[in-house]
Amino acid sequence: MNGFEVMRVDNGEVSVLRIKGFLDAHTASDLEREIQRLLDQKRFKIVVNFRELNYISSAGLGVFMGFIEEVRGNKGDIKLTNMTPKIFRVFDLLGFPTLYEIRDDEQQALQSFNNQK
Amino acid sequence: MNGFEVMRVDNGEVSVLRIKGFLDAHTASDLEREIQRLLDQKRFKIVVNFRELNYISSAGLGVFMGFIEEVRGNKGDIKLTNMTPKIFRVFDLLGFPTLYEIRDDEQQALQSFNNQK
Amino acid sequence: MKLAVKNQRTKKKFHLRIPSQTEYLEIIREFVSRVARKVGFKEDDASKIELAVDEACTNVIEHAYGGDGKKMIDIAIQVDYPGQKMSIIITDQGRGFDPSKLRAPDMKKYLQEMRVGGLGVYLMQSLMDEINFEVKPGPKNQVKLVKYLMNNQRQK
Amino acid sequence: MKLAVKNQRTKKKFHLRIPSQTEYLEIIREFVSRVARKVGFKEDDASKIELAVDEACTNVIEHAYGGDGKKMIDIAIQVDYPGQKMSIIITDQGRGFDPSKLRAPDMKKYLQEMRVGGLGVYLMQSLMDEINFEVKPGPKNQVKLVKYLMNNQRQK
Ligand SMILES: Nc1ncnc2c1ncn2[C@@H]1O[C@H](COP(=O)(O)OP(=O)(O)O)[C@@H](O)[C@H]1O
Ligand SMILES: Nc1ncnc2c1ncn2[C@@H]1O[C@H](COP(=O)(O)OP(=O)(O)O)[C@@H](O)[C@H]1O
Repeated sequence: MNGFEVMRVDNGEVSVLRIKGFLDAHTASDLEREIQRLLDQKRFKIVVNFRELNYISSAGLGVFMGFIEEVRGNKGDIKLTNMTPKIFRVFDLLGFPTLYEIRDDEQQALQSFNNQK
Repeated sequence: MNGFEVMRVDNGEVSVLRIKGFLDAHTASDLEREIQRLLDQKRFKIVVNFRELNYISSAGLGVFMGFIEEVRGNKGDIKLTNMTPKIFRVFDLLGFPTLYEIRDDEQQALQSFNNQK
Repeated sequence: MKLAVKNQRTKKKFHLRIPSQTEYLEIIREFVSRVARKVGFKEDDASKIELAVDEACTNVIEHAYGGDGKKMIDIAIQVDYPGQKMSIIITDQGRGFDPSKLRAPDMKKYLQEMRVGGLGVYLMQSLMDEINFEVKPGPKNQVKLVKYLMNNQRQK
Repeated sequence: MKLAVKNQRTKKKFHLRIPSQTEYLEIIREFVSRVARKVGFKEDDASKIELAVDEACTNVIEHAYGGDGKKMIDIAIQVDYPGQKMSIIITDQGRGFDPSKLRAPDMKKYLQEMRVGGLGVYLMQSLMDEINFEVKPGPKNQVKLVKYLMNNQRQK
């Protein structure tokens, strides 16, 4: 109903959040809550799958900025996958690809977490 | 681009118009033109398939009213098929089912034309 | 008709002004049905409101302004929360008409005669809970369409 | 800012007023991107305009009105045909700010510091061809966003 949904799938140490719909100033808090829940459970290895996301504004980008320090401070990371070109452009305009690891799909992101061990 | 499309498929004496998108005061003339073309070619046995139509206003209904007399005066008919419940409701509100033959699918409408011969 | 900027807790207001051209009916419909769904109408009622507003705007484009696309259509929506209703007021400053002469066509007669047109007002009346025409000095012509949120059970 | 009712042949105007609440951003975006596509922008540019307007409206909701959903956002669109441009003026009567202090953040520094927020204005500047802030007596705060129709080749 809200136009935004998060589905969480845990895969060993890594948690995948599949996000869907639009991520704007109205729905950003839904994603925030979901990530906060992961941190509360000491799960710091996070993959966010953008495949079904069709819109993001700076309020959505702000969610990742808000958590990245804490996550990395706990030897975790937030890796982003399956961005459509439209979504990627917004990240790219802001230079975010230098700050976040962006992968083609979940498999690649999971592998990259495993290689780090 | 216009939000409305008509595809014509001739089947013996009967012409089927498959309409798609929305039929309102802006697009009604597109359908009008297509039906006028049939009449110019002396094709009076017409099936209109609504399967991919997702909206109709009274301007769209008016198109059928505008041709039905001429068509029937020439031993033809306009039969309507594959209406979604939403579209059917508009016809029904206006009592159109007493005036037009509404069939489930093209096959039924074609058969009913053939049975008339 | 100007909407006040300040809003009471019990009301929500939306206002759209758009050129009087049929190509924008699509945008009007999308806007109105989205607002209707946002404020709580089910898909089914939202699509009735959408159609009624289309009919009113089509009349403005064709009858009030006679196809002059430089004119504007004015659509004001008010949602009243305790009363649980959505009112849509469509205003034009066009040619005007005598609302007292507007009445539902006799559909049976209508169908027998197979006339073209004259269905818009009948549809608006069938789809909405209330409809009211007003001709104000200005000249301003208004159609007010009202739908109640709570009567999803009712027949109309 | 009032839009005149009469329209010149060379201009098209659209006007939306909607409550200052994030839940309506969706409706604003849909409206603006549909108008943009109708007047001739390609999907790609329409989605840039949509995002820039979202950012401006989000700022009104959060900064100008500080979350007071009883206030209204005012969005006026003008399309100039000989100039082939679309201008969107977003007006609020809220808290106000000093536009001269608004400038693009140094993105490199920004990213190093991993700050939250401050991206909206930078995005608007990157996505549009012109952006202009104005604080008018009233008080009225306006952001004007402009996009040209003919420069689909340009890089921004
Ligand atoms: N906004 C308006 N301005 C002027 N005349 C109007 C307006 N709305 C309705 N009318 C008049 O009411 C009549 C009935 O309208 P309607 O039922 O929608 O049928 P139609 O538009 O097919 O004639 C119109 O023919 C017109 O004379
Ligand atoms: N309409 C407005 N009213 C008041 N302040 C505004 C407005 N628009 C922008 N601002 C100010 O400009 C700043 C920068 O905005 P922006 O780049 O969108 O980042 P953010 O909204 O994340 O702070 C805001 O923090 C706010 O102080």
